[in-house]
Order: sequence, then C-alpha cells, then structure tokens
Amino acid sequence: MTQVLLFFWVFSAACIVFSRKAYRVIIYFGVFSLITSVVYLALGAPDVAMSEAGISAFATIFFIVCIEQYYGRGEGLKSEAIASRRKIRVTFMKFVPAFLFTAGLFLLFVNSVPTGYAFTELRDQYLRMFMQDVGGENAVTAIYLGYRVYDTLFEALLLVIAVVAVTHVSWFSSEEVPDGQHSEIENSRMTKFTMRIICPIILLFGAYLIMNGHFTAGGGFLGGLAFASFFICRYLVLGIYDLPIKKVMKMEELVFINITILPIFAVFTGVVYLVADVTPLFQNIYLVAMSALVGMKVACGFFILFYRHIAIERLPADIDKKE
Amino acid sequence: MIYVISYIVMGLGLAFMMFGILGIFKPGKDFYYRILVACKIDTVGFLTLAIGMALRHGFSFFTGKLFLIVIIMMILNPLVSHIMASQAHKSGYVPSCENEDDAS
Amino acid sequence: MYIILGIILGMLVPYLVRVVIGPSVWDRLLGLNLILSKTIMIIILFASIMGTTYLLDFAIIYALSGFVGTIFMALFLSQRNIQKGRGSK
Amino acid sequence: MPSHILIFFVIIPIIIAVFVYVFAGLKSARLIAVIAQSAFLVMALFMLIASRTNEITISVGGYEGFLGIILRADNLAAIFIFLTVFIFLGLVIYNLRSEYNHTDRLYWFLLFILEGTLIGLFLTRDFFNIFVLMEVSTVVVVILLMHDRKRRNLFAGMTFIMVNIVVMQFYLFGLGYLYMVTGVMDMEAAAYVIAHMDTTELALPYALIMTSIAAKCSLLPLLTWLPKVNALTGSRFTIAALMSGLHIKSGVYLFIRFQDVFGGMASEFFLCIGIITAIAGIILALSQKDIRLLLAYSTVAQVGLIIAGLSLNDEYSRIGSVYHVVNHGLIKVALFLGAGMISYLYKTKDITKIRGLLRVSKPVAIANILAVLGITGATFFGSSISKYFMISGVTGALEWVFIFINFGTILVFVRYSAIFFGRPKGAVLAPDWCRESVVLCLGISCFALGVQPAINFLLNQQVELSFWGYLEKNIVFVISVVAAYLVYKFILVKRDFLRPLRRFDLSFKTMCVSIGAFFGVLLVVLKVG
Amino acid sequence: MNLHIFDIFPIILFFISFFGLITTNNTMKSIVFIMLMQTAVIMFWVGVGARFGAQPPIIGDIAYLENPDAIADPLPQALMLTAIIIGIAVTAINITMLNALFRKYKTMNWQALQNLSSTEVEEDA
Repeated sequence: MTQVLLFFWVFSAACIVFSRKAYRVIIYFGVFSLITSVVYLALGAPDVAMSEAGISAFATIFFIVCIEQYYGRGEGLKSEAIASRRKIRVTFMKFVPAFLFTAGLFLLFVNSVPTGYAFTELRDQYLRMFMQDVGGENAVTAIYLGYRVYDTLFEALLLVIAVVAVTHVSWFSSEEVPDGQHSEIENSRMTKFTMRIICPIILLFGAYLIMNGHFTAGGGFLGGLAFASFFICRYLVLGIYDLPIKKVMKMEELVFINITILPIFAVFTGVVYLVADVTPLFQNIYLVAMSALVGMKVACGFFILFYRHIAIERLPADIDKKE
Repeated sequence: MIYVISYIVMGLGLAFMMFGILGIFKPGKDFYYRILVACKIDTVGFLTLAIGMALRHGFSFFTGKLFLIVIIMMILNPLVSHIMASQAHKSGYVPSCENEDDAS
Repeated sequence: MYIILGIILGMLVPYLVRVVIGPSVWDRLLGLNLILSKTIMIIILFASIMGTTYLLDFAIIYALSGFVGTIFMALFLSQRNIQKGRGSK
Repeated sequence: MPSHILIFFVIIPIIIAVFVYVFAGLKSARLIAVIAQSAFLVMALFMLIASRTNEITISVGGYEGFLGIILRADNLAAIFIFLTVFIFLGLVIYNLRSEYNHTDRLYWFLLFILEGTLIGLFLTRDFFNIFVLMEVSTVVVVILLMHDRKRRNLFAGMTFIMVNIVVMQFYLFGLGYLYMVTGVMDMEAAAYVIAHMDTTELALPYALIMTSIAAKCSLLPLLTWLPKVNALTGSRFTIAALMSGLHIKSGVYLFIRFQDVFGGMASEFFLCIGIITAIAGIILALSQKDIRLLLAYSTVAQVGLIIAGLSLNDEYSRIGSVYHVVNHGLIKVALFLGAGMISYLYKTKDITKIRGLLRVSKPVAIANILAVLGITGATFFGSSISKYFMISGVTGALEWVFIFINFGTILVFVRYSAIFFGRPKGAVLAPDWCRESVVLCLGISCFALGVQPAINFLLNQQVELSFWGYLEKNIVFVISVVAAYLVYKFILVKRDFLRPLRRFDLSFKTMCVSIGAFFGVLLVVLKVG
Repeated sequence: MNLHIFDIFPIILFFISFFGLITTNNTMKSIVFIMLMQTAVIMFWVGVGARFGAQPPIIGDIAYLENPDAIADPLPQALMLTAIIIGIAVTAINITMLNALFRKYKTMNWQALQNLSSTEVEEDA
C-alpha cells in the first residue's frame, strides 16, 4: 500500500514539475500535499502527517495570492471563446543537457547509497525513557517539547522572524491594513451559514488538539494551525479586513518570550525532573502549558502570514502612495 | 453475522463510488453534469461506507468520532461542490468546444 | 478490509487522470475534491484496521483544512482571468 | 552551575532582542545594547579562560547519553565566540551616534538575534540544531540586507535566500543518511562511530553535507553570492562587515568541525578548490571598481586560502588557519567599517575617485593602513604569523602557490592603498569621533594579534617561531610588495584588461547547476580516490 | 546499488525537482520546486524512521504491547516537524519577496528580473 501511494506521490510531483501553466501548479500541489500526508500516515508518522495537512491549506493560499498577481485581476470572465490558440512547440532540445546532467547525478547518487543501518539503539532508548523523563504517551511530543526543546525554541524564533520579514520585505510599507478595505469575494448565503457552523467546530477541535497533544498525535503546533484556520473561515464569512495585525504581532513576541522563559525554568535547570519523582502531574502541566504557548504562538504567526497575504498583498497598487 | 452485513453495506458504498467514476468519465458530457454526478454519489458512497464501518464497530468511541466526521463531511462536501459550481457559473464558464482545448 | 482499502486506492487513479486531463480548471478542481474525500475514506479504513481512534482526528483535520483550501481555490480561480491562460507578461 | 552559562549565552541575546523590539525606545535600546555587549565580552573572556583547562559541556535539560542536545565549548568554539562578541561590540559602538544612521529597533532586534544564533552555531554539537540555526541566520541576514526600504535590491536578496534554501536541503538530505548510518545526532558520538566504519559508506552523506558547507563558505562554484549581497544597493557597510567578517566564518567553522567528524576525507580536493577559489577571488577583486566588491572578493580569496590551509593535514597549518580566521575577521571588519566611513566622507563608492585619505581623516587612514598591512601579512602583524604557520606545513611547488596567492593579495591591496595618497577632489565631510575610535581600535587590534602572548593566549598552545624562517618569509614579503608595486604601476594602471570580468555574475539557474556539479565532482572524487 | 523501497521515491522526487529548478524560467515555479525538494527530504527522513516498522510511536495504544520492535523511530518525526515549519515560514518570505518584485517589474521571468534589477543597480552607482 505504501509503495502504491509513493508512486502516486511521485507522479503528482512530476505533474507539478512538467506542467506548463502556473495555475495548474496549484491544483497539482493540492493533490501532492494530500497524498504526501497520507504517505506520512502510512509510514507511521501521524504528527508529521497532520502538520503537512494543516500546512497545505496555507501554502495553497500563499501560492494563490501570488498567482493572482501573475494573471492580473480582471473581472469575471464572460463566455470566452479563445479564437486561435497557438500551439506551443516544445523545444525538447533545450532540455536534453539539463536532463542528462540530472540523470547523471541521479545515477551517481543511487550508486553510492550506503548500506548500513544502525539506528535502533537511540530509538529504543527514547521509547524506554520518555515516559519517566518527560511524560505523556506520545514519544514525538516528548522529544519535541522535552528532549529537544532547544530546537523548538529556535523554530519558534524562526516563525517570529518570518513574520517580521514578511512585514518588512513586503511592498506595502505600513503594517496595518488601511481602513475601508473589503474583500471583493462574494459568497452565497449558504456558504456563510455553513461556515458559521464550521467555525466553532474548528475552535473546539484546536483546543482538543492542544490539550490532548501529549497523549495522541497533535500538540501545540496543530492546535495553533487549527486556530489560524478559524481566521480563514471568519474571513470567508465576513470578507472584511478588520483585525489588528500590529497588536497580534506584539502578542506573538510576548508569547515567544514566554516560550523561552518556561523551558529555562522547567527544563534547562532541571526543575521538572526534581519534582517528577514526587508526582508526574507537574510534567503534564509543563507539557500542556508548553503546548498551549506554542499553539498561541503558531496561531498568531500563521494568522499574520495569512492575513498579510490575503489583505495586503492583494491591495491595488496605488494605495501605498496615498499613505 | 454483523460483519457480513457490514461488508455488504461497505461493498454497496464502493459500488456507488464506482458509478461516480463512470459518471465523471461519461463522454460527451460537460463539467456541470460531472459535478452533479460526482458530488451526489460521492456523498452517498461516503455515508454508506461510514454506516458499514459503524455497524462493524458497534456502539463505541470509534463510532462516535465517526459520526462527527460524517456530520462534517455531510456539511462540507456539498458545500464545496456548490461553491465550485456557482463560481464556475459566475465566472462565465460555458462548456463548449472552444473552451475544451484548455487541455494541452 | 484490506480489499476495500485496495479498491479505494485503485479509485485514486481515475481521479488523478481527471485532474491531469482537465479539460478546464473546474474539472481539475472537481478531481481534487474527489481525491480529498477518498483520502478521508482511506484514513477511516486505516483507523478501522489498526483499531485506533486517534487516527480519526486526522480525518477531521483533512476535511477542515482540505476543504478550506479547495474553497479558496474555487473562489480565487473564478474571479480572475486565469482561465484565459495568459499572464500579463 | 558554570556549565549553564552556555545555554544562557545563546538565549539571553535572543530574549534581549525580543525585549528591545517590543518594549524599548530607541535610546534605551542603544544603552541596553552597549551594556549587554560589554557583559557578553566579559562572559566570552571568562569562557575563553575556562575552556583552556577543560571543555565546558552541558546536555540541555540534563538528559543522559545522547538523548538531548549537547552544547560544548572547547578552545576553538571559545575563540570563535570571542571573535563574534568582540566584533559585535565594535559594531554597536560604531552605530551608537546615529545622526546620519537610520538604526531603528528592528535593526537592534536582528543584530542581537544574529549574535545569538551565531554563538549557538559555534556552541552546539547537534547536527540538526546546526541546520535550524543556519536557516535562522540566513533569514536574519536577508532582512538585515534589505533593511533600507527605499534602496533595497529585492532580486539579489531573493536569489540569495533561495540558493541558501536549496543548499540547506542538500545538508538535510546528507544528515538523513548520516543518521541512518551512524544512528546518532551528536558530533562526538558520530565521529566515534565513523572512525570504525568503512569510508565508502560515508561518501554520499559527506558529499551532500560538504556541498552545502562549501556553498556557505562561498567556495568555487558559488563565489559570487557574498560579493553580490555585499554590494546590494540598500545594504550598509556594517552589514557587509558582518557578512564578510563573521557570517562566512561560520561556514569555515562548520568546515573544520565536519572535517574532524569525518576524519579529513577528500582533503586534497578541498586543497585544490581552496587554491582555485583564492586565485579566482584575487582576479575578480582586481577587476572591480566598487570598494565593497573589491573587499568582498578579497574575502572570498582569503577564505579559499583558509580552506586550503585547513586541508593540508598538518598541525601547524591548522593552527595558522584558525589564527588566520581571527585575524581576517578583525581586519575585514576594520576595512569594511573604514570603507563605510570613506564612502560617507567622499559620497562615492568608486575606488578610482577616492584620493587623499591621509589629508582628510588621520585616524581612519591609520586604521586602514594598519588593516591593509595586516591582511597582506606584513612583519609583526598577526596575519604574518598565521600565514607563516600556514605555509610551514607545505613543501615544494605548493609553497610557491601559497606565495603567489599572497602576492595576489598584496597586488589587490596595492591597488586599494592608492586611496591614501593624492589630493581629495570636491567637498569632503567631517568624520565622527565615535566611528573613528572604533575603526582605530580594530586596526590596532589587528596589530596586537601579532604579539607572542596574544597568540599563546588565544590558541592555548605554545607556538614557536623560528627566527630564520620568519626572516625568510619577511624577505619574501618585501620582494612581493616591490614586485606587486611594479606590476601595478606598469601593467595594471596602463591597461584595464580585467574589465570584462567586472560584471561577472551567476544567475539562479547557473547557481543550481554549479551546486549540482560540485556535488557530482565531489562524489566522483570520493568514489575514485 | 542497495536501495530500500522507501528511499528510491524520495530520491527520484529530489532529482525531478532539481531538474525543474535548473530548467524553469518562472520564479514562482522555482519556489514550488524548492518546496517539493523539502518534501522529498522530509519523506526520506520519515522513511528512514519507518525502516523496521511503521507503528506510530504513541504508546498507550495496544500496538506497543503487541510488537515493540515495529514502532517507528520518533526522533526523525520530531525533527521533521521542525523542518516543515521552517519550510513553510521560508516559503512565505519568498512569496512575499516575489510579490514585491512582481509589483515593481511586472514579470516573473528569472532572466528578465535579473536584467531589470542589474540595470537599476548601475543607475544607482
């Protein structure tokens, strides 16, 4: 089963690489990320699969906003009959050297793949130790928030920096969306009504993921993504850009300071393990608190990324000059 | 016994989905036909499959969660089809010979 | 159970074909949508085979995020002149 | 607990950065920056002294074995951290009086985060943590390069970040194979496992990892990215100093570490690559007119020299190369900051239009002269000693290659030192005492590194200079200077035949091809040899 | 040549996307291909973890008790969570830069972008 899925996976990726029109890339990319996450699931990596599924919606939105610029913002199409379509002659000769180069590298690569596997010891050690060392029942969360929390710190830092970078690099100099901007997307009443039903489900589900992350797959990152996708649904319902980006950015940075400070007191100085002998409750409190912080952080970060892409990157070009 | 019934129900769901596949590949039909067939039959197939699965697991936590998924799918799947069809209509997509050569 | 899983996996092929051959954007999107619902079915079957319930969370996540993504695609691809197939440059 | 200092050394700059960004005003940000950097300098000095007797080690979180992430400060890491903190202190003081300098809170935020990440990079012994830190530092550097909103060059920044991400994917892939083969993520443990392994097993992970590190050092196929981003229209000279003096040194540091882990595989290949990079860098530097591009290509050449020195498999060459990293870091920062002042005073970056610096500003000119003497390897300067050690491990024809590279460096800086003489044309502004003092201090420190106690203190090794050997090297140096001056006077000035190379540049696709080609050639070398 | 079945597909995808990177002219496609490359590497890591068994490393389920050797390695999964987030963050930055560039130059062609921006640099100097 895994092999079949992997084959589909490579096939859809090849579709992306060899597609000639930019908008098809997005649809193929949707298929690709779906199949990717199922393969992760089949390979026994539920957390990674979930993150990939959550990420794919955001990646799609980023690409859509980019491609919308590319095609220009026209009105809705009337029934267009494109009169003459020029057949594009594919010049295969152009690709032959590149293909030969890549194929040569591929053959070299495949010929020098190492044969030894020596990794079960560390795995067994993790699986044996994590329940008393960190707590919880999910080994991945234990590593993510316990053994390698130092990595997680820098990953959270990268998200903070990415938000700052997106704000700074963007063509639009102000951080906030100018007043009076509305989305031109018109939704039917049915869409709005249904989305209103879906929104609370998403919020509940995000809270469930955060609270339960150390027992089953999920955790802070996924919960944060769920919260962020709540904002997507809100945008679909209301279609206005009224949320304060600047305040959320400040909040994100405050949460980040908390993310750095909590492990300092809990993990780096070893308090958790001193108390752990008395009761495992403290460990669970630490895990849930850390999950909640990471969740808030990720929710803020992805909310800003989404909102900037959907609201600011799509503004008409003359708005920056008026400011 | 209950296993046999569940298998039969699930097989029924699979059969529905097979019909869906036939529907989306029926020659000479346009997009609106396809989305009508595919959306309806897919939802029904999913429902049938879920019923079979619920029969198999009896009254348990699994079935409860499955029920939640079924509700979400019942809400979302027709909604997506509705949005797709309405947006296609709004954007002025009229299936005709000229538009079909988008495929290349 | 495995047979049903195999059949659904096999069903992915015609949908992939529909995504690839088009002929319009909307057909591709329809194919994507169908693949999404098949994926959810695969996960449910998987959970049933393994006898675990946490895998069902995945189905919910896939449904929510996947459908949101599809809705976005539908909304954005419709109102732009993407279907003309030519960019501004 | 003294070993906890390692964790706090990484985390405190980051906390300060976010704190400054969220709460502080601009004035208090400057105050905090100076105080914090001074404290860091004391901490780094403490660490340098403490690591002389034995290494400071901590497993983050106190987990046993290799379950957690291990930080370790040995002498090499302590030297690099000391260099980092010293340079950052210089930069902070350089930016202190900002009448004509648009530093804002974002600038301080990024500066502190970059410092934290670089220190983390030097301390950590975990392969994956290195990956994360390298990504963070890349993104931070990109934002710093585009700090000036109005005049930034988005295209070069985007190319830079995309090439870096492609390269990091190679690193991550190699790491996967390394993990598969060794089963650990820790450097010491991996080195222990690798020592008992067949080298053919390791060819693939080694090639993948080294491709990414060579790209980080801007070795041969990718030698244009560093000059290109240094010469971005919107970037400042402080950022260029950081890139040339420090950021590229993190690549060199990783090169040393990974060569240690893999037991010095393919050192002949890197010797060749280093020498070719050095020569190519010199030729490209000679062709440039922009002062930043000239200095940046000179950096590429020096890094090539360092890589070549490290690949010689000789104890003294290694010491000399590590020492040359320190020397070169300080010298390049001094040169770039001096060049920043010069370009501010003259309002131009064209090296042919800048003349008569000695008449305009004595301190800047003196600092620049000290730095130029330092980089060319003049007697009594630190660089002369590091080059002496580097060459002491070479024999035969290779020695002449090294001497030729040094001759090329001298040629470049003979061309550069034309700015000191002559008369200034047009209106010239008055310099700022704060910046002058920083540049002067850096220039003097280049000189101070040539003192024997400084060498022994930094390297924690009693090195001995043989008097006659050193004298011989200095005679070679004097001859090279005379020859370089003659070549410059009678050939380079007369005919500008390097002009076509001035616009040498690689596009994104070419860069990807060269990454692939580098990887392929390295793999072939490993499989054949 | 000694390849596991989980290895071969990520390697193929890695080189397919590398081929795309060295042939495409479209900047947006390059960003997508970089994302594909990341996914290939992540898939490889997850495959390395699942070499001896693909049971999810969530203990408390019955799976662990039945066959403790078949549990997947949790370390690659935890690392790849980090790598995924890094990937999406960097992609967001890239896309923002591309948007800003497109607003300025109205093109997404690599060569055209390079020519336009280099002429701008010369004007500045």
